[in-house]
Parts: sequence; C-alpha cells; structure tokens
Amino acid sequence: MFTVIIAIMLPFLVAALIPFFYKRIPRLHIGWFVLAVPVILFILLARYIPSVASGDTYLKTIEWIPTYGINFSTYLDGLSMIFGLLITGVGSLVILYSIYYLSARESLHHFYIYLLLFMGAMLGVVFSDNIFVLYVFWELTSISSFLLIAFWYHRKNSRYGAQKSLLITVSGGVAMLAGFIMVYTMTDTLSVREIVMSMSDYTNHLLFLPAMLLILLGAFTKSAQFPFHIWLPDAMEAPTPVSAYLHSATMVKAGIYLVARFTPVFGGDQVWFWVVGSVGIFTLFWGSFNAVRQVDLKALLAYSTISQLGLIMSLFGLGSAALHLGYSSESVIYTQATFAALFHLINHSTFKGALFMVVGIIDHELGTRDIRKLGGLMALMPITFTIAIIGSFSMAGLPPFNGFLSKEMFFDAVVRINELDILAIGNIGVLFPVVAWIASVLTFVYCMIIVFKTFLGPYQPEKLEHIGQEAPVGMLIAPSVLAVLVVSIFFFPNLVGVYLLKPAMMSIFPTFEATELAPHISAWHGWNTPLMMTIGVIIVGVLLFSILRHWKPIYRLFPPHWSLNSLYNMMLMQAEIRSSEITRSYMTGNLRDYALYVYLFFFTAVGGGLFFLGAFSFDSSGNAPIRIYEWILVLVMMIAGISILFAKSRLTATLLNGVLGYSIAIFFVLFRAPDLALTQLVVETVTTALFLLCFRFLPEWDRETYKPKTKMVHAFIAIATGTIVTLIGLSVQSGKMFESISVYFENAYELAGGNNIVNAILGDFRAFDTMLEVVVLFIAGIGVFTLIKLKASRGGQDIENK
Amino acid sequence: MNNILVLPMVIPVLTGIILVFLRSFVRIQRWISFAAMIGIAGLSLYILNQIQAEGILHLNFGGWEPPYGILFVADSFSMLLVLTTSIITAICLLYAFSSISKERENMFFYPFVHFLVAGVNGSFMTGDLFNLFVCFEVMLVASYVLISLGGKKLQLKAAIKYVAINVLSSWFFLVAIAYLYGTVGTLNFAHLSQRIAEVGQGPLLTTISILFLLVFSLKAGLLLYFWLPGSYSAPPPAIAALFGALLTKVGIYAMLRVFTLLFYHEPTITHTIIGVMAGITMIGGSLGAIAYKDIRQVVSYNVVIAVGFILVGLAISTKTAMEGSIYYLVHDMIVKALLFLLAGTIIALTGTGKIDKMSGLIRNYPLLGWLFFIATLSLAGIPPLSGFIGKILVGEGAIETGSYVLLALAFISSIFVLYSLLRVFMNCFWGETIISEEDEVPLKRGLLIPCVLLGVGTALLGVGAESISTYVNDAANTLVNPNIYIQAILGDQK
Amino acid sequence: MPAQFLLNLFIALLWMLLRDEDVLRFSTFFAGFLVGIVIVFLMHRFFGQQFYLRRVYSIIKLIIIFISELLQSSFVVLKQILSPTLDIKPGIFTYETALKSDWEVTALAMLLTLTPGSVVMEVSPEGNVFYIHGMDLEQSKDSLLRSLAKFEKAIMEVTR
Amino acid sequence: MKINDVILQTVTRMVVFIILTLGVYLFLSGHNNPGGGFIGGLVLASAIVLLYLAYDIETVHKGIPFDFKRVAALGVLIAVTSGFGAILFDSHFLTQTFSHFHLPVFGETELATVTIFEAGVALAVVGVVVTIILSISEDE
Amino acid sequence: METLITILVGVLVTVATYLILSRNLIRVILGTSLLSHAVHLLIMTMGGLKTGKVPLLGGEGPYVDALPQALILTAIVISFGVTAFFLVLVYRSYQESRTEDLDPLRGSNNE
Amino acid sequence: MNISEIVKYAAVFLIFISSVVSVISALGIIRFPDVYTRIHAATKSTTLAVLLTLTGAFVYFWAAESFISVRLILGIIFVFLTAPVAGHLIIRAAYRSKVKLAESSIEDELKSALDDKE
Amino acid sequence: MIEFILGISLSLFALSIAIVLYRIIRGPSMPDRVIAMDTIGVNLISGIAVISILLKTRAFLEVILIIGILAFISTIALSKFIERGVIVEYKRDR
Ligand code: NA
Ligand code: NA
Repeated sequence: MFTVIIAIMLPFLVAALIPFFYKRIPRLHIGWFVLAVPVILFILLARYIPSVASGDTYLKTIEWIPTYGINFSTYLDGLSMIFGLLITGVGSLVILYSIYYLSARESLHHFYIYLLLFMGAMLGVVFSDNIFVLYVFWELTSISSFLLIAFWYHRKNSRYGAQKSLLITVSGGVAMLAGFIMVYTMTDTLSVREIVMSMSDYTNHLLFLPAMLLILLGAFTKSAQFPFHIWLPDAMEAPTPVSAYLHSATMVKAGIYLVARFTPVFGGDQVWFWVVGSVGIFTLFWGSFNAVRQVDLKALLAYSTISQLGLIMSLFGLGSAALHLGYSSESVIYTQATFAALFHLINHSTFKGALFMVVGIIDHELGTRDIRKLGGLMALMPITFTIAIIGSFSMAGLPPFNGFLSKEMFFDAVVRINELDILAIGNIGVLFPVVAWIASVLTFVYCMIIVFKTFLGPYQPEKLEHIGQEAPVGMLIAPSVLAVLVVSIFFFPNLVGVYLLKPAMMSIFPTFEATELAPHISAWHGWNTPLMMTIGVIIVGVLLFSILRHWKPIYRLFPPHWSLNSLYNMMLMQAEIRSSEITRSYMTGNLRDYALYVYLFFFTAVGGGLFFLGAFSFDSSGNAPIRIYEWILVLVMMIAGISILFAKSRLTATLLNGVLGYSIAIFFVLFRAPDLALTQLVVETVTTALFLLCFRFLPEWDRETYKPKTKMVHAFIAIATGTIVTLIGLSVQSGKMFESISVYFENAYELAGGNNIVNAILGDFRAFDTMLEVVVLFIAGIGVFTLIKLKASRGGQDIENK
Repeated sequence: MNNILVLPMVIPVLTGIILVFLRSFVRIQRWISFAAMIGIAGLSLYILNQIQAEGILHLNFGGWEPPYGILFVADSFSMLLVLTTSIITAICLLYAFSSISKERENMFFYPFVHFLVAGVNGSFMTGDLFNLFVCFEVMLVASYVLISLGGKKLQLKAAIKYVAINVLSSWFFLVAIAYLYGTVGTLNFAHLSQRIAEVGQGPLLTTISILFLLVFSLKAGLLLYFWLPGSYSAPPPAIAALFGALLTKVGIYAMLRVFTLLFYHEPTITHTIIGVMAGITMIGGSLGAIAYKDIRQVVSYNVVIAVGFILVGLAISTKTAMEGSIYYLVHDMIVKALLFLLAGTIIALTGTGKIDKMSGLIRNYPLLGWLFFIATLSLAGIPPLSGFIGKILVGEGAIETGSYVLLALAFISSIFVLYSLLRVFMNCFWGETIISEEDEVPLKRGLLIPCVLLGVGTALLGVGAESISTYVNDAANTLVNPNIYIQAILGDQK
Repeated sequence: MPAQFLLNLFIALLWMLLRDEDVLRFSTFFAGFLVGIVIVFLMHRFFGQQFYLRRVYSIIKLIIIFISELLQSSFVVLKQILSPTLDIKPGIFTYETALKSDWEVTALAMLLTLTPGSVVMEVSPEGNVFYIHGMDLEQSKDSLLRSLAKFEKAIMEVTR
Repeated sequence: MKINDVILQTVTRMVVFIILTLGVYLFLSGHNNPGGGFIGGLVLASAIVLLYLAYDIETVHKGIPFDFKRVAALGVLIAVTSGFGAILFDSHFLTQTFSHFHLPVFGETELATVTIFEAGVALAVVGVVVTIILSISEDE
Repeated sequence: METLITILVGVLVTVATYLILSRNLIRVILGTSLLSHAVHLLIMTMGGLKTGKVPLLGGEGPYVDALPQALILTAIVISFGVTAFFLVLVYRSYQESRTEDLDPLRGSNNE
Repeated sequence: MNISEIVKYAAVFLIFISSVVSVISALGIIRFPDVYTRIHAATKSTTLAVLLTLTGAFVYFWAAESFISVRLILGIIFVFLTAPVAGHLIIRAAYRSKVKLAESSIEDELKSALDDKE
Repeated sequence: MIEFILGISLSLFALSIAIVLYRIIRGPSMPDRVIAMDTIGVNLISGIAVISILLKTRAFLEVILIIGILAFISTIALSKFIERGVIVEYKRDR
C-alpha cells in the first residue's frame, strides 16, 4: 500500500543504495535507474488526485521522538499535492534530461545521490505535518542544494555559490526554527493542522508577531526574496538540470509553500499582508529590473526566477486580505489572489523549467551562454527555438500560453487590492498595480531578449566553443513535454483549477466555503483593466526592447560595489578581519594576561558580589586570643612573604618560601595539628630540594622589567585580590551558621578503632580521598618521569610531525 | 550496597596501575585499555537502567552514612555522562593505537588516559564537595601529563599556561570550599543543599557561590576560556579529542550540579551572571572560530561556543532547557571528539593545519571529507544529526522564560559554527586536488574507523534521540528538583 | 668483643625465662642485662680481651668532652657577640692528624667544630689534613692546637 | 683540591638509620599518634633523599636496587585493592575493620585493615618522591 | 587569632598574586606555592582555631576540628605533586626553548 | 613545693636561659663581619640553646608526667651529631663559592691548597 | 608562673627567628642565608619543645625530631647547591 511516508523514504533508500550499485552497472544507466523513482512516485501520487480533489486528506504518523512530540506525521492535502506533483513531475523530466546532459565522465553517483536526497527532503517538507520534522527536511534541502551547486567543487565560483546559498538559507532556517519554537510555545502543538485550528486564540500573544516574522524570514531566504535573493544567481554554478529543478521549480518554492501553509495561521494579521505583499512585489520588480541587464542566459533566468517568485509571494500576501476580513461573500473575492498565486506557481514551473533546459541545451551544444556571443540559432536548432518561444512568451504573459492566464489574474488582484481600504492601504496601495505593471514591462523585455538575442540575429560561430547542432532527442523530450504543458494548460485551465487548485485553496482557507474558492478560469474576460494593462505592457515592452541599446547604460549608474552582493562579500570579509582583530587583541598567548583575566573576573564578580550584595560582616568576638610570640611569628611570615617580591636571587626567594613553609608548620603546631605540621615540614623540605634540583638547569632570574605603570596595575590587582579573600574570610568567620559535622569523628575510637582523629578521617572516614590523593601523587610522579625521559629531540617520528 | 558504583572510577585507576607494570608490552596495553573502557561502558549502561528502576543510587565508602563519609552518587545525569565518556574514550583509544607514537606508548600513555578517565568519572559521580576537588585533581594532573607527553616545544609552551591557569583555578576551588565549609560546616552535596535551604542563600553564600562559578567557569571555559584554544591545539589528536570531548564537560557538569543542587535560591543573581557569561562566551567563541585559518584553532573555538550554548540551559534552568543542555552535552562530547580526530587526521595527512595550504582533499580521502561534513552539520545543529534536539529544547526553554537575547545568541552562534567549519571543509576538501596519487599519504584504516564510529554515533544519537530520552528526562527532573537528590542521599534522616 | 655483648644479651634472656612472667617486660630484661654485665665483667679475662664496657666508658668520656667543649665555646662566642667592640682576627690554618678511619676523622672534625672559635672547613682528599677556620687566630691558635691533641687521644681510646 | 665528603658520609650513615626507624615508627603508630602512611612514607623518602645527597645515585642504587616507579605503582595498587577486600566480605568499598587480638610477644594488639591501606600509601609516597628526585637528577 | 590569620592569608595572597603576574616562571611557581600556603591556613581558620585539644583521643574533650586538618593534609600532598610537575615542566620547557621568560613562550596564537 | 615541682622549675629555668642564649646568638649572626665568623655563632651557641631546651623539656616531662621521652633523647643526639656537620658543609660551600673573608682575617692557608691542586 | 616564663621564652625564640630573618633577606652571601635558615630550624625545635610543655601534650615530639632531620637535609642540599650547583650527582668522581 502506498503511503506518503514511503514516498518520502523511497528517494533516500535509493540514494543509499547507489554507492553499492553504480560500480556494477554501466554508468549511464544509473540515471535510468534513478528516473524510476520520481516516475513511480508521480504516478502513485497522481492516483490520489481525484480523492483529494473531493476534499479527502490523508494523515499518517510514525513515532520518532514521541517524548518531545517530534513524529513523522505526513499530511496529504490539496496544497501538498500540488507540490508533490511538481517535485516528482519536474523531477522525472529533469532526471531524464540529465541523463543526456551529464557526460559519463562526471561522478554521476554523487550527482544522483544528492538529487535523490533533495527529492526526498523536498517531499518531506511539503508532506510533513510536524513543524520540527518539516524543519528537518527544510535544512536537508538546503544541504543537498549546497552539494549540488558545488558539484564542480574544483571551481571557485561553484564553491562560492554553494557557500552563499547555504549560509543564507540555513540562517533563514534557523530563524524559522526559532519561529516554530515560538509557535509551539504558544499553541503547545507541533502539528500544522492543529496550529491552524488553534492559532486564532493567540493573535494577541507576545510571541505571535516575532514568530510570524521569523518564519517569514525562513520563507524569504529560501524563496530568494529581496534582499536575500543574492544567493540564487550564484547558485547557477550548478549543472543546469539542478538549476531547472531546484532553483526554479521546487526548492525555491519551499518558501512559497511555507507561506501558503502558514497563511491560515498568520494571514489574518495585517502585518502578514504588508510584509508578504510588499516584499513580494518589490522582489518582483527588482528581479525583473536586474534580469534585463544580464548577459549570461542562466543569470538572466535566475533573476527572472527571483522576480517570478516575488510575484507569487506578493499574490499570497494580497490573498491574505481575505483572511483578515474574515469569511464573507465580499471577502471571498480576495482569495482569488491566492488562487492566482497557486496557478502561477504551476505555470512558472512549466515554462521556467522548459527555459532552463533550453539554456542547458545551448550551453551543452555551443559551450557558452553569453548572449553577446550567441545569435541566429533558430536555423541551427529549430526545436529548441520553438520551446524557447513557448517558454518566453508564456513568461511574458502572452496568449496562448498559461502565463497569460495567471498574469491576468495577477493584474486583477493588484487592481482589486487597491480598492480595499480596511488595511489602511490609502495612497500607498496604488503602488501595487504600478510596480506590478512596470515589472511586467521589464519581464516582457527580458523575455524578448531570450528569444531574439539568442535565436535571431547573426550567427557567430567564431565566438563559440564548438560548432553546435540540434540537441539529441533524449535531451529534447523533457523540455518539449513542459512546452506542451504550457500550451495545454492555456486551453484547459479549469482542469488544473478543479483538480489541483481548489483542493489547495481549501487547505489555505479552511474557514471558507469550498465552492467559492475556485473561480472559473477563462482566457477571455472582457475589456477590463488587467487586459488594458497587458496591452500596455506589450506596447511599451516592444518599444523598450527595440531601443534597448540606448537606455541600457542607465544600469551603469549603479556602482557595482554598492550592490547587495558586495555588501555580502564585505560582511564576510569584515567579519573575518574584525573577529581576527578582536580575538588576537585579547588572546595574547601570554600567561600573565590570562591570569589577569582570571583576577579581573574575581575582582568584578566575587568582589562585586561581596560589596553590592552587602555580604561583608565582621565580628571578632569568637576569636581565640593572640599571644606575643604569635604576633612575632605572623610578622615574620608577612615580612618573609613580602621580601620574596624584592629578592634579587631565586635562591633567596626559595629560602624565604621555605621560611614561610616552616612558619606555617609552627602555626599548625600552635593550632594543634601535629600530623599537618609533620607533613608540611617534610613536603616543604622536599619541595625546596626540588627547586634546587631544577635550578641546576635554569638560569638565575633577572629583574622584572615591567613599566612602572604595569607594576602599579599588578600591585592593585594583587592587593585587591588579597583584600577580597580576607574580607570574605572575615565575613565567613562572623557568619558561621552551623556546627561542623566533624563532631561525629570524635567517636573515632569506637567507630574506626583509632585515637588519632585526623588519621581516622584519612584512613577510614574519608579514605577515598586519601586513595585518590595517592593516585594524584603517583600520576605526578610518573608524569615527571615521562616529562624528563621523553624528549622531542630524541623521540622518533610520530604522526603529527610528518 | 551498590559497590558496583565505584567501578567506573576504580577500574580505570587499577587498569592504569597495572599497565604501568606492563610498560614494555605495548600490544597488551592497548587491548587491556580498550577492554576496560568497553567494560565501563557496559557497567554504566547497567547502572543507568538500574537507576530507572530504583531511583538514584549511592555508595557510601567505608560504610559511613552521609554526610560523614564520602559517597558516590549515580543519577541519570552523571551516569549518562560516564557512559558517554567511556564510549568516547574507547574510540579515541582505537584512534591512538594507530596514531600515537611508540615512544608515548612506552611512556605510560595508556595509564595516563585511564587516570584521566578515572578523574572524569569520579567528578561525575562524587557526592562530596572536597572529593570533587580531589577527582578534579586526578583528572587535571593526568591532563597535565598528557598535554606535555612527547615534550615538543609547542606542547610544553601550551602545557605551562594550561597548568598555571588550572593551578590558579584549583586554588580558588579550595578557597571556595574553605569558605563554604566555614559557613555551613559540611561537605556532602545533599547535606549542603539541605543546610543552605534551611538558612537561605544569603548575600555571603551568594558571594561564595560566585566564587564557585569562577572555578567551574575556568574549568568549563565559560567566559574564562582563553586558556583553551592554545592547550587543545598542542597535543596529538587522540589526546586533543579526549580533551575536547571530556575536560570542559566536567566543569560544565560541576556547574550544573552546584547551581541546581546548592545555589539555586538566587537565580536572579547567579543565573543571570551565568546567562551573561554564556552569551559573551558564544560571541567570543564565534569570533574566534572565524578569526583563524588553522584547523586546530577553529575547532578549539568551536568548543568554546558549545560551552556557552550548553550553559544557556543552566541560565534558563527550566526542565526543558536542562534536557536540552544534557542532550547537547552528550552530543557535543561525541562530535567534538570526532572533530578533533578529523582535524588531527587532516593535519597528519597534509602536514599542515593551515586551511589555505590544502585543497581538494576529498578526491584523495572522500570518506574523511564526508565525515568532516557530517561533523560540521551536526555541530551546527542541523537535523537529524545529534545537535538538533538539544538546540530545540534549549530554544524552547529560552522562549518559555523570555530569554530572547540568549536565544538569539545561541541560534546565531550555530550559524557561526556552520560557517567556520564550512570554511574549513571547502578550503581543505574542495577545490583543485593538489595531492597527486603518488604523493598521497595512505589513510590508515585505524584512523578512519574511529572517526566513522563517531560519525555514525552522532547520526544515531540524532535519529535515535528517543532512545536516551528517558534518561535525559530523568536527569533533568533530578536537576530541577533538588529534593529528589536529597531524599535519595539523606533519606529518612530528615 | 661482640662475643661479650652477645653473651650479655644471652644472660639477659635467660634471666627473663627464669623469671617466667606472663607478660614480657622491659624492666625484667633490663635487670637481666645488669646481671649479665656483672657476670661478664667477672669473666672477661677468660676471653683474653678488654672488658667491653670499657669502650662504653671511653665513649661517655668523649661525649662529656664534647659537651664541655660546646659549653665553653658557646660561652666564648656569646662573650664575643656581647662585647661592645668586635676585635677579632680570624683566619684559616692547617692541621695534620694521625687519625685514619672515617669514624675517627669525622669525630675529630666534629669536635673541632664544636671547639671554641674553630670550624673545620675542608678535609684533604687523603683525609689527613684539616683546614680550620679560627675565629680569633691571634689569641687562640696555640690553645687550639693543644686541645686538638687531647681530642685525638680521646678518640683513639675509643677506636683502638 | 677534590672535595672530601668523609664527614658528611660518616654521619649520614648513622643518621639514616635513625630516620628510617622513625619513619617506620610514624607509619605504624599513626592510628593512635601523629603519623600514618603519608608521613611515614615521606620520612622514609627523606632518608633516601639524604643518602642521595651524601653519596651519589650509583652508590645508592647498589644499596637499594629498586625501581621506584614500580614501588610507587605497587603502593597505589595495594591502597586501591585494599578497598576491594571489603567487597569480598559484602560490605561497602573501602570499609576498614579492626579488632583486638592477644598475640604472643606483642600482647594485647589491635590489628586493623587500615594498616594495609596505609602501607600502600607509604610505599606510594616513597616511590613517587624518589622517582621524582631521581628523574630530575639523572637528566643531563 | 582568626582575624589575624585571615589577614595574614590576605597578605600572602597579595604577594602570591603579584608573583603570578610576573614574567619569570620561577616567580610564578613560587607564587602558586605561596597560594597553597595561604589556602591551607585559610581552611584551618575556617574550622576555628585553638578551640580544643589536639585531636588525639584520650582524656576529656573538646578537640579542635579535625576535618579541616585532614582536608589540608590531602591538599598539601596534591599541591606537592602539582608543584613538582610544574617545576619540571618549566625546566623542560627551558631546555627546549632556552627561556623561562613568559613573553617568548606565547606561541600558539600565531601558529 | 615537692621535688618534682623544683625539678620542673629548674627545667623551665634551663629553657629560659636557652632562649636568652638563642637571642644572643641570633644577634651574633647579625653582628659578625663575615660568613666565616657568623658560622661560629650558629654552630656553637645556637646548638647549645637547642640542646638546653630539649634537655629542659625532657626533664620537665620526666618530672611532670614521669614520662621518659625517647624522641627527645633522639632529638638531642640528632642535633649533636648534625649541627657540626652542617656548619662544616656551609662554610666549605662558602669558601668554594668564593665568599670573601672578612678584612680583618690574618691567614689563609686553604687558598693555596685549592689553587694548587685544581 | 611556669606558663609565664615559658611564654617569654617562646617569644624570645620567635624573636630570634625574626632577627635571623634579616640575614636571610639581606644576605649578603648565600651561605649567610643558609646559616640563618639553619638557625631558624633550630629555633623552631626549641619553640616546639616549649609549646609541647605549654599545651601539655606529647603530640609534637615527633615534630621536633623531624625538624632536626629536615634542617640537616636542607642544609646539606643548600650547601651542595652553592658549592657545586648540583645536589644529587649521578656518579661522584673521587
Ligand atoms: Na519577471
Ligand atoms: Na585551501
């Protein structure tokens, strides 16, 4: 039985098997083997279209980390169905295409493993109901994309593009995760369905807005919305099938998916409307504006993709107005924006997929994608040319191609939103149709560039890497299928509308009446504003294209170093430089500085605690009396101690240290601690002997050469440390709260059979300490032995100095 | 009676001593070492399950009832760490078999590793403050020797700083113990907790607690991490891996223990300080991680970031956050070991640690490259590898308590982790291959297998996070409810 | 001579056995030892040797010389310290001794060191020449040489 | 002129025995009087140190031909394994027992397992101290 | 007495701290040695001074607090081990790099 | 006042004397012109002081608790044996490390011996 | 009375130590310092003997003996160090 979980797992399983397969079977076949995966999945998914269209949804859960509610819950509904079909459908075509595109000399097994990983991850994203699992797959798409972009990892640009895409999309993902956690904190559920149902209770929650913005951040980075779009053009370093699949048809639409999925969650809020709508519309403009200036066909397509994604994104924003207004017969009309968004999503995948494949063919056959070198290919590769025409004109919004339909709906939506005043749109609202129209003009222009600069004009074989011809049939199948789709959707749009878009609309607007969500799509809708706008686009577009040479220089007005790209590069570079400066400034490698930090922390935190918490207290009433000889001895110790600082020779200092040690022993005697006195004396002597032994190998010490100011600082730190230690000590003396547990040990004779309490503690009550202390001593002992005996100069070669 | 509890510490001690006698039989030393570690792993798993059945276990040494004697306490938290420690050490030993020089093996390398583990395990298990000091010393002195074992100039330089700073920190520890003993007159954790709760954590006790914070921060590398990068990049990889995986963790453990069991009454002071320190640590670590072009440095600063991250959990101190910290702790031990071993292997193969001096290694050593990639992703908290669940739980805790700054720092730092390691990966493994097949240094299987094991470990721990969730849950539960601990130790005495 | 001592010990043990007490007491042993001394003294001519306690007597005599030297020398030094003006003429001189064995040389050196105003600085590698630092050579060199001879004799009484 | 250490060496020979005896005494009497394994060990070690000072490493090694690393290891081994004794008798690790016996010659005597433990400690201390001093001294 | 000793501890700590901030490693080691002297006195003081008889049983109590004595004993031995190691470390380092001055020992951050 | 009381007082007196001797010899160590003369103060009067104190303590314990302290006797013997050796070693070291004799010194027969044979 | 006298004696011993400390600090030569060090040890012995009487305990008599031993050992070590720079020789050439 088919379940969605298997659909997700299958690509991973096959990916895992490839390393074992690929050496056994001839290389080229591996693509065919892989091709089976999306084809099977597409067919299996497609069989669910009727039942999903009738409103059925399928939920299936396998426990993963049930303790934290993180389970594989898959949810098949109208929205995920669209994406599932795109992923498997476009996936099939792309793999088919890639079989001919990639030469057998490439490391194909890597390629297909990454591709399958991506496919599984992408399916996981769209089918996961559990937000954390969704996040898991989300990041996996970024990573597989990273690997695919860097497929030719020996190229510098590939690495650069891969890193850029990963950094941006993963950062967005991390933000999204934070947003998800906030959502979870509010709603206490990880299921998207349940979140949709319960979120209305939390719209006033403190976390509502941050969660929304963070999730949008994730969506925007993934879908290359301004200003995060900069990774997409660089991602074009990937092999063209990858660009067609990930960077136009599927992965970049994950952000769109997320926005769609969370529209019922956040869409009622006007912030959502504004952010999604305006970011989308600006991206639409910016992408198209930049696409025109490109000379690399693939870069052009990348900016075009950015632009188109912006279009879809803005439509989702506009459609959310319906949710803001709540369900009513008037508000339903705004859902059409969302409908248009979904429709354009599909259309874009078809025509953009086809165009990428066309560019791939050109690149593959002629060895270049540079518009300036291309021209006159129409005769050379007629089929490719036909496909290019279909794709471009669809993208330009011309009939009889599917792009025309969704473009009209888009114009309709931006015009209608202008009439809406509840969202405090006012005069700003007029920007929506204006920007949309300008962007569409630019879109028209670059579409023309694709077709005419490449396929018409003079053929310049001398500029090409190799003389080309029409691509092999196998390579043409996939784009042809897409081109056929582009046309057939134009003629049968309502098949798509009823079977795919309506169920998706039901997922996005669960509170709305299903029947009202799927308007009838028709190519002819009267002489209305959208149509006027389209006509305007064509007229102005043709005009602008024909005088392109004259106005293109305005792009030079934008200095290249002011671009977002250079901002990104500069940020990375500055981050490295600054962090290096900062780190090196305090990581001096100097023990003295490190010790200073410790003391500084002691001074600030502990000293600060002492004073600001008011911990100091002083009460000497419980003190034992002091005799004259004790005064003298304390004085001797102080003098001896201080004299160490001024000792001119190390031996003097050692002797003074010895004096201290011996004096402490006599204090131990005075404080009734014979065992301590004995130990202290012997240890002190042996230590002195050790000093003498080592002095043999060390030079006499010099005078300290610090500057007076440094000395003052050291002196201050030293005095502060001593003072704080003393003050806390005095406070503890004054603030004793309990009797010590050691009264118990006075029964040493009955308990442990010894009269020497200290010895009983060491040998019995706390024998474990003693045992370990012997171990410490032992380690130190043989440690000294190894330290002396094992010398690098004598030691042989070992691993780290090869 | 639970005499079994002493074994995780005494087995390594005894093994260490016996290996001293077997100095010249290197092969025997190796296998005894390895077997001992596996044995401890098995034992600790057994104890861990025992705890789930019977609650916290403890062993009173010499039969002296707490608070008078010293005791070992096994709760889920400590045993989880003991388990991880022994597994990781076993793997690092495997790596050492083919990487540590004969000279070192002859110079008691294996005994020192065992003593180190003894100290680490003892620190995890002891229920007595002064004994914690002693266990720390066992661990530290062993680490002093290990860091300088081999006597290279660089090692000795690093060792001097490492020793000096740790001597200072040990001194502060003693001072803190003296103060605390002077104030409340006892050393047993449970008893200390009870007594502090009884009189309330006044200003003086809070000040003393900050002193403890200083001590453990130095060990853990929380804010006071400056000693760490130098020290961790000096010794050979097997040792560096052990250091990276174990040493800071002991400090973190102690901090978690002390600030949940003893000084949990003034969180607005202590836990705020910890939070601030954790934040600065993550920033500093992040900056450091991208500041250097030496693999060892990058890896070391990544240790620092993780320390900050884990202690965010303590600063927040909700049960969820604690669970997150514990998950992350275990995860970090595995992946840090992996990372240090990989870094060491790369350096061994190329003879340099500078990332711009190598290129295209993935063609020569594909598996190594992918392992590094996995380690990178895992450390960045990319699911479904092991860092993920800890990251989510800590994040949850941060949001629950409104600690947004910490949340932001924690999550942003993971991007720095990703970037810093990705940079290494792309510089070393990608790019034009510069090592021709003739010049290729063969990658010993003995070096690769341990890395593979750890790589599989991080994946398994991520995918199979559920398998340890019971333990983690119980561990966090004990941490946030000190009374469970006190009841288990002092029981009906009060 | 060791034979005499062993015999003495044997007598003491015998004494203890004869007393047949439940507990072994040192006092009993001591008493037995005293009895033994008397017996051995009476019989020592049968061994054809000196009575072994004669040597003990010599040792005691030597120790007494030690102590008296110490007292005297301390007194001299103290006087010097306390005198308002320090008027001393120190210096180093040599002395050749007839003593041979390590024990003899050591004993003489120690005695000399404890003697008023003199400290042994060096012993020649052959062990026969002492280099002695005198605190006030002008006044005391002669008396020093005289007491040296006395010490040598006393030591030889013990060792030979 | 070569240095003649006859005085030092002669006195040392005598003094060392006093120190050694004292060390053993301190070790044995620690249970009831100041002393114990540690101090005993330290004093024994200082006797050996004295020998090294007065003579030289070779000469001393001829007289005391031990590998002090092994002595130390043996000591630690004894100290640690003595803890296991208790486990065999089914009581807590490191449990010490003591009892009074009537022995010939010694009379009423207390025998305690702690003595075994302390002996280990003492051996370890001697071993370690001498190892350290020898290691440094042998370096050139 | 407690107050006096606590002040003495403070003086010793001051001197030790100043020494630890020195360039010369022997001074640093001496500093750590002084630190341990100070802390031993501190532990002693924290248990109360001269509050009873020598902790050898026999006759009437009270005895002074024996626990700090045991702790100090352990601490003394440990610090002995560590000092020995540290000292040898310094001289070995001198052997390798011919300096005991800290500045040339910086290393690692630029390597 | 019984006998033991008198003996106790005598012992204490002995100790007192020795403490005075000790201070004086300490002064000597300060006052004498060079190390070779200071050693006389150290090896003689200081040693006397300690021997007197130990004897005093021994007598005191004997009188007060009728306790014969073997340890004190051993201590006395020990000091007796070691003090002169210590003095000898120090002064030899001083001379061999070329510490100058006081200006008032009138004779130095060792100088030539050391110079000759080295 | 006895305690009073012993207190004075003890103070005098402490005073001696204080005086001799001057020699350690000022030197001028190393042997001077060693002499002073040795003297301090000897005075400590005296002091502890007095303390034992004052505290009415025999617990410190071992300490006396130990100081004697250790003062001797350290004096030897120091003298040898001053004289030869080496305190433990591997093989003495004689
Ligand atoms: Na466009
Ligand atoms: Na590189």
